[in-house]
Amino acid sequence: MFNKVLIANRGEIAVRIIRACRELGMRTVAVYSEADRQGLHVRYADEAYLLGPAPSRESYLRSDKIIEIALKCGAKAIHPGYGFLAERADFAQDCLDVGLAFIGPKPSSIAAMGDKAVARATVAKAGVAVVPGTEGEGALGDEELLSVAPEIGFPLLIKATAGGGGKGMRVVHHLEEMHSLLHSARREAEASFGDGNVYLEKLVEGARHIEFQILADTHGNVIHLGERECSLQRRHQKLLEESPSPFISDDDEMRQRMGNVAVRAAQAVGYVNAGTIEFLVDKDKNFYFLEMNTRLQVEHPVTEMVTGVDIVKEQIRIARGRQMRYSQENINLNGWAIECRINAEDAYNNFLPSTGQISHSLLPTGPGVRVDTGVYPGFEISPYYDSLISKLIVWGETRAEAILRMRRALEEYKIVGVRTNIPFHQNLMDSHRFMGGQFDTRFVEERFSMEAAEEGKSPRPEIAAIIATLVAHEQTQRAAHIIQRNERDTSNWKWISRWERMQR
Amino acid sequence: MFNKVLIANRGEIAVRIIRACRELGMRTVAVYSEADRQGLHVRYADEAYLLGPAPSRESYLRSDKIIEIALKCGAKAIHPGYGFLAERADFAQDCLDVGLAFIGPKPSSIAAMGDKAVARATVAKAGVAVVPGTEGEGALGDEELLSVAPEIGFPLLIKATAGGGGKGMRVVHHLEEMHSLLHSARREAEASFGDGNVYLEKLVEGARHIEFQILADTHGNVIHLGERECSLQRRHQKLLEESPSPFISDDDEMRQRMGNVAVRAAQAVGYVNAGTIEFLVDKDKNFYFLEMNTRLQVEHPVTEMVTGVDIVKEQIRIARGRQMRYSQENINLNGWAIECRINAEDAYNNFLPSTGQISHSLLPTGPGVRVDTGVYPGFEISPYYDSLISKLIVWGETRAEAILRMRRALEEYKIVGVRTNIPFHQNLMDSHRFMGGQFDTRFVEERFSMEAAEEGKSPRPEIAAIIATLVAHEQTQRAAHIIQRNERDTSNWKWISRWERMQR
Amino acid sequence: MKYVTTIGEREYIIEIVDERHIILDGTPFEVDFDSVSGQPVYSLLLDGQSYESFVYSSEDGWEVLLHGTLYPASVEDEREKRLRAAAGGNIAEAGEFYLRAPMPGLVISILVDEGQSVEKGDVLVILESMKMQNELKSPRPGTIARMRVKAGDSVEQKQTLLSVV
Amino acid sequence: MKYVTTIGEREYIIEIVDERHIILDGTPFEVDFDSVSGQPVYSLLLDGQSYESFVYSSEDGWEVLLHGTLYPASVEDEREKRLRAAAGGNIAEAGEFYLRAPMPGLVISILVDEGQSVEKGDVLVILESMKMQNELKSPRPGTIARMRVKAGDSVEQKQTLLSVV
Repeated sequence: MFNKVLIANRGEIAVRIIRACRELGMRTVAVYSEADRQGLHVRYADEAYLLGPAPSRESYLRSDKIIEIALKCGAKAIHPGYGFLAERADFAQDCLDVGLAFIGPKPSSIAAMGDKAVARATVAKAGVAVVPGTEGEGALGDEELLSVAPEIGFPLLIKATAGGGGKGMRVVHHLEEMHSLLHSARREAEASFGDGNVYLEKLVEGARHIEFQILADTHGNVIHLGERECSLQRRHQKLLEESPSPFISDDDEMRQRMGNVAVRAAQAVGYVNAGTIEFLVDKDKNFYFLEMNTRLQVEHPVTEMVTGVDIVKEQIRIARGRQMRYSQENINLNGWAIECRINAEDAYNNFLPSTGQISHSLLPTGPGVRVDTGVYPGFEISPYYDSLISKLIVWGETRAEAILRMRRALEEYKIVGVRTNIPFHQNLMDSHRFMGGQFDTRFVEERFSMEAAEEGKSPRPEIAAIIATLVAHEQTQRAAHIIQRNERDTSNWKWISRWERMQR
Repeated sequence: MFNKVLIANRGEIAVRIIRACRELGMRTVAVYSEADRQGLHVRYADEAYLLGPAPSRESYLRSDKIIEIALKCGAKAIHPGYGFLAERADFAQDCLDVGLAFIGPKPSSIAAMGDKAVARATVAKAGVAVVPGTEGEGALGDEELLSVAPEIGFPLLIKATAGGGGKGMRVVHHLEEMHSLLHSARREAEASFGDGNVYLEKLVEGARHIEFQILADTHGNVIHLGERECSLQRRHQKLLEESPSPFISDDDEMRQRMGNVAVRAAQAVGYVNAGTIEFLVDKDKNFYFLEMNTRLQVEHPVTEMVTGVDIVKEQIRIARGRQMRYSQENINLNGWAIECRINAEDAYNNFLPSTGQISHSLLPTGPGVRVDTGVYPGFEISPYYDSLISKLIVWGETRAEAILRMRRALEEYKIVGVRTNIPFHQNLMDSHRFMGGQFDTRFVEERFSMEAAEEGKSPRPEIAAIIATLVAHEQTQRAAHIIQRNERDTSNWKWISRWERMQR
Repeated sequence: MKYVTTIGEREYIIEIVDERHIILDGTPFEVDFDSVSGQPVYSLLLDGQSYESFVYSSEDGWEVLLHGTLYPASVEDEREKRLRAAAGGNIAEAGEFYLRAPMPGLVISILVDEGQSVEKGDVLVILESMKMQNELKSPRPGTIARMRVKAGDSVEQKQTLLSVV
Repeated sequence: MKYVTTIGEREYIIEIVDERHIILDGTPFEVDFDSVSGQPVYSLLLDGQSYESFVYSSEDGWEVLLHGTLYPASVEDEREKRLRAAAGGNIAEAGEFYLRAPMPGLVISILVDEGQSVEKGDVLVILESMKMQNELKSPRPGTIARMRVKAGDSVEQKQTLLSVV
């Protein structure tokens, strides 16, 4: 049984995994690119080794180098986190071949589920309903895809065969635009996964994206930890997740039915360790298998908050050949959890990525608040990796309490140095459709706008005007070098801090 | 029913209460001294009003001014937090007299329990065992106390009648030293509470300090939320609390027996709202009533973590005349919670208070970690108030998991600008007696030393030597203005940050 | 000192009397205004009401982020205002617009040619950063000039890509 | 550059070869050493082992706080060491000790008089701060000189209270 783990990832998820290992008394090994020398995962790990230059292909995607480091430093297991090498069957196989435990499923399961087309065929055989789309192997050429498209019908989705997280994904409304969209989708897929293959899938409109967390051990036990509501997305990127789903809420019969199907889908590929079955659910509560993510999910914390299960620790126990500590009967969803993905994206400028050094930050704390992050004041947000700064997770006895708690946490959260999407989440928390649980996967893009959201609120332009004026006035005074003497004590340090700013 | 609350406190507890109000949709009013303009409670509240100069007597103890502000701004209730005016019956009465709800017990209960002597007499009448000590009213003169001392027997404790938190408390081993100790105890009590009265109490040696959290509503319901282990103290200041107590652990029969006594003690004074019954427990599991704290406790979060009850929100519901949402049957202790009090005290210099501006801080985050704090980078730790910087609370499925989690959280926690007692807690977490739950109220002072604790560990002096040398080397180079050119990219920002430091 | 501050259509006349007092459109207020830790985060106490906001300086003035709402504001003292009135109209509007890279990235494709006329909102350039493809649009109608980059170039933040006249 | 670094009884010979390499008592190591956010918190990678510590400068050198253990260290380059050897012994030890207030506070009482001789560890002054009474002790035997304060005085951090010769 291993007790030294190499974490083949960066950012918040590397930190999350290091913490789990720490708390299990295991030694941890971080790997990092030249852009991440100051990353928290490097600081928190027992050992850290340089992979190479900043670009992923020269660092976090260098499976050969990662395995070489693991062997050299005596790590006996590798946790891939999510993204990068997490769903690469060949990497998992390479680990096993050199005697390293891979903290994740068998290569065969990754392969089976990793190719979405094969995945759909497999689970369909197991009697699980799937969304209409291209059957057979996923490596169809543009001509084939263009010819089969009308049979599936529009609108439809182009999705990356190796994909996930919306990378290389496109919506097609008419055959005319499909050719150029195929082109850009393949390009993005190539850039993201080094694999430009794509496939087609019917777009179920007004659909919700609801996924089930699966845990399976090597002793044949397979359970689900209930659902996560993931319908709030922008450009197929999840922005907010919650558990339970307000759409299922207390319909336990539906939860168990979907959960059992999810378990069956996992069993269809002899699944082991943690995984997630994604469903599309239409308004009549019909649900279709969408895909299986054969890895830890970004949004796993909401499930941890309501079930009390530490999913990462359970992954490690399973990889060590232990039995799961839970059976289906132990799993109850207690209260309500919501996660907001805090991204370095300018909510007021078309969500353009924002880079730079975080000069100051104030985290929300207190009861029922959890933050998972890999950044801190002084850390540089680089353009090389995704824009996730942190995950803000809250728990409440009810959904209402969770929303109120998230509101105060978002208002408390201060990040200086980069623009973030915190204002987007604040407006979302105030939107009546969100509060009512009335949304589908298109809601954010089609029925939600920052402007409209903000009109709803009682605006305070006069306060903003006063603040802007005071700042401008202060600046003018500084420029004029007016440093008043004999200030009252209370405002002395005010002048001092201005003076400090002048020195910067 | 009120929906605007004035919080008559500062620091982490004011922030804690503001958050609870926020999450209940109530407006919040902060009050602050000239030293606290930048306090988080001022920033987070909807309104904030200046009380006066930094010293407590001119600000947070100005009950008249606080009530005046409440009436002026239309607040309908006052939450006193802990310390300051929290246990002043006259203040509670003044609030009621002008029609303000006091979020706490009735003035009569505060008075009855506030004077420890009366308190002991009251609960003794209710058949609760008390620790031998001075009977009658607590306002005895030095001569009387000196004459009665031998009857109680040595060692004994001098405690402030108006006291709490170890202020004005002294241990007396011989009659000879008692006179001077009385003197200093009265002086400290006077300084802390504006009341120099003290009383005597038998010192039960090898005793544990275990307290029970009480909740009582205006509908006659009184319940307990289980115990907190508070034996780890230094100079009668609690340093670490946990729930459950490892001494009671799974002895549910004892827990219920003590809980029932606690409930009876509270009922003896017609108690309403949140309160705490403190017991001394000897090694044979005999327990004596020590005192009742008629307020919210610093350490309330450990109870919240294991019961799932938000005690502050429940306080507010009770003050609004609602029924408690819990009955005794609903209360179960789930898992294990530990709180470390992070103080601005130099663990390596006799725990001397450390003041200054916090220039940088990195909070521990992730699963099972809660931080309650009122400070942030840029905030000035002043000498005017107590040295509590923050409360670090962790939850684990077991005590072992909680300890491992606290270890990693303490290692992650970085506070720059003041010295803290974090290293003390780190050594405590590593001590075998703590891990084994083998400690009493004298453990920290008599059987624990930083030096001894550190000898136990595998020391890394050579690593420290290398680090010291590299820092000294760097400083020498800076002094010599050696700024090398054509550095490799990876180390450029290293030079930049050095340059920045040079400019400071 | 008297200022005219504009947010949206509305103009506010704000006089700063001293450290502690201002007059907003004729109504006096007590203020306690302070930056937090020397950061562009400001705490305002206005007659006891507590507000906290980010303040960013922007091309045409300031942006105030308050309770999850962004207020673009322009602040002028009376002298400036008279000057601008004299100059007549907003020069920026009439002048040449330079499209600058909002962040470092790779130019995936350029959808316009020099001399081509564009409408407000037309996509000019696709820039890839953080694995996302971002569309850079024209803020106003005009004609494309000074093409400074080509597809495949990697660009620095704020680097000029092209201009619209 | 070669240094002699002392921790407790033990002396370490540490040669800094370049940015990336050092030699500790003859054994070469690869190092990557960096301060975190320009703070006195340092991250050291030593042949891949990751350490993080606070480093404080103290009267007689440095204090390194590593994994909850404090290591007082003195660092000298060889030249300094030779000089000190020549001078003979530690001057600080022999010289006058100034008792300074470790934090702002109120002098509650002074337990010694000028000219009085004290032992190491004797309590000299009681200083109240943060509602706690703190005993300030003598670091070595000697005689009390230069009484600068009296009971009831409030003192600033680092203010000299008295001296021991």
